Amino acid sequence: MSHQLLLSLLLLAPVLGFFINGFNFSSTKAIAVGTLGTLCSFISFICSLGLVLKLGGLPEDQRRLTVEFFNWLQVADLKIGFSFIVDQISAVMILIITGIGTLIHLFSVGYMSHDLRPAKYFAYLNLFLFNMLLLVLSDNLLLMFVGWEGVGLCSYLLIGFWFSDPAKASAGMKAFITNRIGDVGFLIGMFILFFQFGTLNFVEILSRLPAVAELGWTGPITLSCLALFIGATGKSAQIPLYVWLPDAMAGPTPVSALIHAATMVTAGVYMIVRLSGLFVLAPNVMMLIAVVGAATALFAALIGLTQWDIKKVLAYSTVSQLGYMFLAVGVGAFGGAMFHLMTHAFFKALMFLGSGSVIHAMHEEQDIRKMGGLAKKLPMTHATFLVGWLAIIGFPFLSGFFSKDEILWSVYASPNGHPLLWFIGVCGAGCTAFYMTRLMALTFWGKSRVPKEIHPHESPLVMTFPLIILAFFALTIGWVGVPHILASVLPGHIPNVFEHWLEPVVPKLSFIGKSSLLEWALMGISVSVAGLCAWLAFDFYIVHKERPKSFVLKMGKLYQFVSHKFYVDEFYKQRILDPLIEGSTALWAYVDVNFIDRLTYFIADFTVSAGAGLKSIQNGQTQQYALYILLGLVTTITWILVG
Amino acid sequence: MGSDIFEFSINGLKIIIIFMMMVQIVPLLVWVERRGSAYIQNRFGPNRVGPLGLTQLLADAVKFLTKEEFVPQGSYKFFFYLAPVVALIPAALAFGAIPLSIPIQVEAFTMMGRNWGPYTFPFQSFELGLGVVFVLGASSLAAYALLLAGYGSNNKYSLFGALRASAQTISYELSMGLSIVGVLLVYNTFNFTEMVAQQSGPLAFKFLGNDLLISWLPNWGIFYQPLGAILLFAAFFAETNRLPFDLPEAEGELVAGYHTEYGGFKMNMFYIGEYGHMLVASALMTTFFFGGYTLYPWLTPESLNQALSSFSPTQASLITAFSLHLVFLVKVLFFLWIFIHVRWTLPRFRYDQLMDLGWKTMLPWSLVNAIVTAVIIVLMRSHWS
Amino acid sequence: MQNIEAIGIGQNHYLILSAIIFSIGIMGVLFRKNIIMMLMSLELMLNAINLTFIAFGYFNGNLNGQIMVFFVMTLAAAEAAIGLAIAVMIYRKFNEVNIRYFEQMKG
Amino acid sequence: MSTFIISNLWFYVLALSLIFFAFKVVTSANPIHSALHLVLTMMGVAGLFFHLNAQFIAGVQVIVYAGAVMVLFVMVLMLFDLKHEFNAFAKGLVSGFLKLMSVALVVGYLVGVFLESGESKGVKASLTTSGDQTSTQLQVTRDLAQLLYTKYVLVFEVLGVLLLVVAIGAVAISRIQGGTHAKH
Repeated sequence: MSHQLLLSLLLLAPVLGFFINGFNFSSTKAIAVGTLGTLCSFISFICSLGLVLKLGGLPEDQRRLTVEFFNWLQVADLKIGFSFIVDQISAVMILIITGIGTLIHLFSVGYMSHDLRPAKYFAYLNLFLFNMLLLVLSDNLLLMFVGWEGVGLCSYLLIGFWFSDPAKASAGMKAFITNRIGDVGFLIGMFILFFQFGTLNFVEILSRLPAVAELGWTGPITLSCLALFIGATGKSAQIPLYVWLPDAMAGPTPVSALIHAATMVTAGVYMIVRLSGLFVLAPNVMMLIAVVGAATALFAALIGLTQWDIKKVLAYSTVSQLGYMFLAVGVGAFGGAMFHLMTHAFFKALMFLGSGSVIHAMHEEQDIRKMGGLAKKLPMTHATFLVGWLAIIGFPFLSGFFSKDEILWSVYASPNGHPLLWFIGVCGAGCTAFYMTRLMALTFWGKSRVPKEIHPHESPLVMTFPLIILAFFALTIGWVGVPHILASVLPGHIPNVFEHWLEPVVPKLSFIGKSSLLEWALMGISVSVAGLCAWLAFDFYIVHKERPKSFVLKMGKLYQFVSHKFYVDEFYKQRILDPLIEGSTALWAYVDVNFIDRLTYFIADFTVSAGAGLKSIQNGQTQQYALYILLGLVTTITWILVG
Repeated sequence: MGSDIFEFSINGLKIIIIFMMMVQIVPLLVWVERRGSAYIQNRFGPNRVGPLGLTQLLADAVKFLTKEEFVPQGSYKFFFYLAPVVALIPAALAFGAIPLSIPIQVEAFTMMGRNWGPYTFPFQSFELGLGVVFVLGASSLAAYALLLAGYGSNNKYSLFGALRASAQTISYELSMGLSIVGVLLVYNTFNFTEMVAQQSGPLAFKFLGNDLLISWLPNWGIFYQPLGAILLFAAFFAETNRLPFDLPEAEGELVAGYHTEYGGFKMNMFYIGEYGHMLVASALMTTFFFGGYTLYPWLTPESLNQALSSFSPTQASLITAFSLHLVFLVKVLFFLWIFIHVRWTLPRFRYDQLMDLGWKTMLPWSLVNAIVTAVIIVLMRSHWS
Repeated sequence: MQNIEAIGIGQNHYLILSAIIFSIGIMGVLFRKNIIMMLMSLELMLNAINLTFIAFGYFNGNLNGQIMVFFVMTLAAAEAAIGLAIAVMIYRKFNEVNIRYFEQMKG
Repeated sequence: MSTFIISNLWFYVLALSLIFFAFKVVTSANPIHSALHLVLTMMGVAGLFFHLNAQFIAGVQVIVYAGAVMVLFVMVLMLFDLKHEFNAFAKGLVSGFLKLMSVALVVGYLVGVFLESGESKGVKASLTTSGDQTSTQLQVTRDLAQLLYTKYVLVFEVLGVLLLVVAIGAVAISRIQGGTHAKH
């Protein structure tokens, strides 16, 4: 099977799924529709596997499969082709997308079984898959932007899936608009790049890059990177534009799992990694990215401590993990960021689906204060959730440990890293450990606070099977990218396959002059901090239940401040939205009413009066006509004689 | 009008004489009419005043002159007085254009110490190249007299009479014009004298290539245009509002038509106008169809010249002119008698019959006549000439 | 009446005369309110035009002028007929023959 | 010499009377008066034609114009019994002045153009052969007929059709029983 055919099939399957489901929107047979959706996503998974294997077969330096379908746009020297590229980075991404996508499709067959419009749900899901693949596989920025927008659209459609509930609908709107704001940045970045390099094709841009890095803030590369980064923050929910992600939990849980944990939010990171050659030449922007990433990580983790909704907690944890990825990218550890992206995708999707099955069991109840002691009632979900929990807090030898530790070490050690950033990272890791243990304790362990009328039951196999697979990967995926320091210690030299895989495409970080002893020390510190916080949370919520209350009293206003998400939403509303609205109403009241309306009224009145004036000419009096003829004659003659 | 004083004066005298001739004929015609109608209706007619009532004419003239000058109340005086005059003018003009006889040749002679060059005096008021057109023009003006009289006398009957009369004259003018076209085609000229000249010889014409000569028949127009003659004659009746067509002044319905309010001398002028038209009509008939002032076998200009060779040329031409004039007069009187005769024998047309006759029979027939004559002439001239 | 050369009377005399009559005709059309009066002044204008045609024909020595007069006359007769028919209609409807009733015919 | 004076006199008399009658046509309040004045103008014009060696046209003018068209006018006028019109002239000072001004301008231009276009062509028209007057008229008429039926025969036919159409049209118009309160 040639790679062109594979790739076209890869893209075609979700589109077909979307059209077929799309045409019978109103059908309620969840099983039939669900299986169709999952089948399509599975086909694209197989194709991506085939592609990756074919890619693997190629020699080291030519690992790139390009497919040119047709020439989409040709204006002057702007030449945009509907063409795709499969290389190391996009291979990783399509594996994650289609793999996890298929599992989530399978899970949502069960989850959406008694929903009114499953066909619509699966159609949107398939469309999302198609757009994500488009984003990831495109060989130029414009086609990526098309995917970028498509993904935004699908996230809006899926968040607001139950649009009858106004809150959910407005959440969808909020997500879409914040994304759009980010996309403006992305667009401006594209314009600057085109202006500078005359092309939007990745390969061509990277080939035309100047050798020396650009200092200062006004250079074209710096500006374009800055704009692209703003687009990334919009899409991947970083500090200024993260507000939409927590509210996006209004959508069905598998959606949150797929879109708001595994794939869409990572688009920003993927874009930066794809243009890593460009970003490296703008150190200031790299520094900015690192700072923003670290800040987001800590900030979201702090908010996560105070959340009572299970999905909100996971949402904030996603934001903070993304912060870590941006931190890694900021300091130049592109490989580490990609590795953490992959591991995070697995265990975060696992935990979201777990929370999905918990909610499913608890009949749509999401408040963890009303849960507790579910371990016995949902043994399978509890087991898989346990694995996810261990992975995320960085329990040694699990996937989370490897990737997070890699990032923390590179933050400390890399030339443009900084010990302060490392310290923030460690604090973030500590908070993560605390709120994840708090979540585990409140939902699964401890005394059951489940209200009488709800008696939770284990979800069916179709939902637990994906959980098991994800749990398996959460456990094992870490070994793909074993850091060097550990590899040397452990028996049998295990090569860092992931790094080696990405090596030709991503700029290399050099940790020269940093002793391995230092690395061991840092590793030790981060693990101990995580363990301490986990025990603390265990103690708070299981052993001494009254502790949290007293702690909250002590904290008082600070706790209120944090639990209300640092009043960011309110701040945006007062400082940005309201002035905007007032300004426009003022503009309408003053300018529109006074000037523009009056102008149009004037024109209308003028024509009417002119018409009335001219009307007298055609009043049927023949003698006047005769007079006009004569006058015409006379004027022409005088004109001729005089002229 | 002549180049010197003699010719000028002779011409002026001639115009007056001819006009007076026309005016004088009217009382004669009136008398003939009254006597004739009486004879037809087996009664005596005017015989009290003078032998056979001849001086009745004088009596009438005196009556007309002494009648009261009556002008109806509320009428338009100017139109009222203008109408009779306008009635008279067209007849006089038309009659003046018709040649009454051959022109008189006068050799050069000396008188009062100057010798006057030779003259030729045409035997009519004025010699016109396009005689026919002039006559038609003049007769078409007759309609105004009727209208003015009818409108001027502020009387409904007269207005209706006037409208009917003018409608009638206009519609019959059409067929009259067209039948005259037939005549013009035959003679190929507008000039009366040429027409008469063409009719002076024996009946001779080319027919399908061979020349036919009927010596005992004069070359009159009637033989070429029989249908034209009939149509023209009928049209003339209508033009002059003579009996079969005198609906406008039908006593029964419209009292006296447009000249109800007229009396006295104005009425007399209307009579002159009417009889003038009759005179013009009959003169035209004779000129077009009956050889005008020539009488082929006996009284032709050549034969007379031989007979009068003994006289001096001027006297000879004078005598021939007058004798031919007599011939012309006899013919005209014959037609006048027919007019009068028809008046007292035929009943009057109803107005719609009148109009139908005019538009639906006379007009088509005169068209046919004109077209047929044209076709024959083209055939004769082109094929065999 | 000999048609010897009309020394005194040139073409301009006729043209000026017809111009005057023509303008009188226009005045008639413009000033008179009675439809038939307008038709008459129109006839007056046409007569002036005929005069110019004949004058040009005579002084340029060809007969085209007279031919044109023929056509103008037929046209004038036709136009008068229709004009009078309309005037009769107007009179029958409004009992008055005035140009302002022409407005009724619009739209 | 006499004819010379007469022909000039003839022209001036006719011209002046023409202008006078034309003026009377426009200004007389009673329509019938103006109609009759128009007849007189037409006769005057016919006289001028006569002088311009277009005798046949003069005859036709009298027959057609004076004899038929004007009779039609007079008949219609009499039918309507239009008496003295009181407001015969369109009122309105400004439009009146505008009309007068424009007419005066037109006349001014025309006369100016005529006078400017070189001396009055007194040249003897080729038509007038010296022969006696009658033959020339006949000759003119024959040439006229010749021209009419060869060069302008199409126009002649078209005019025939036009007259037919007009006749039908006039009858059709006058027979319309329509109108808002038509009874049918």
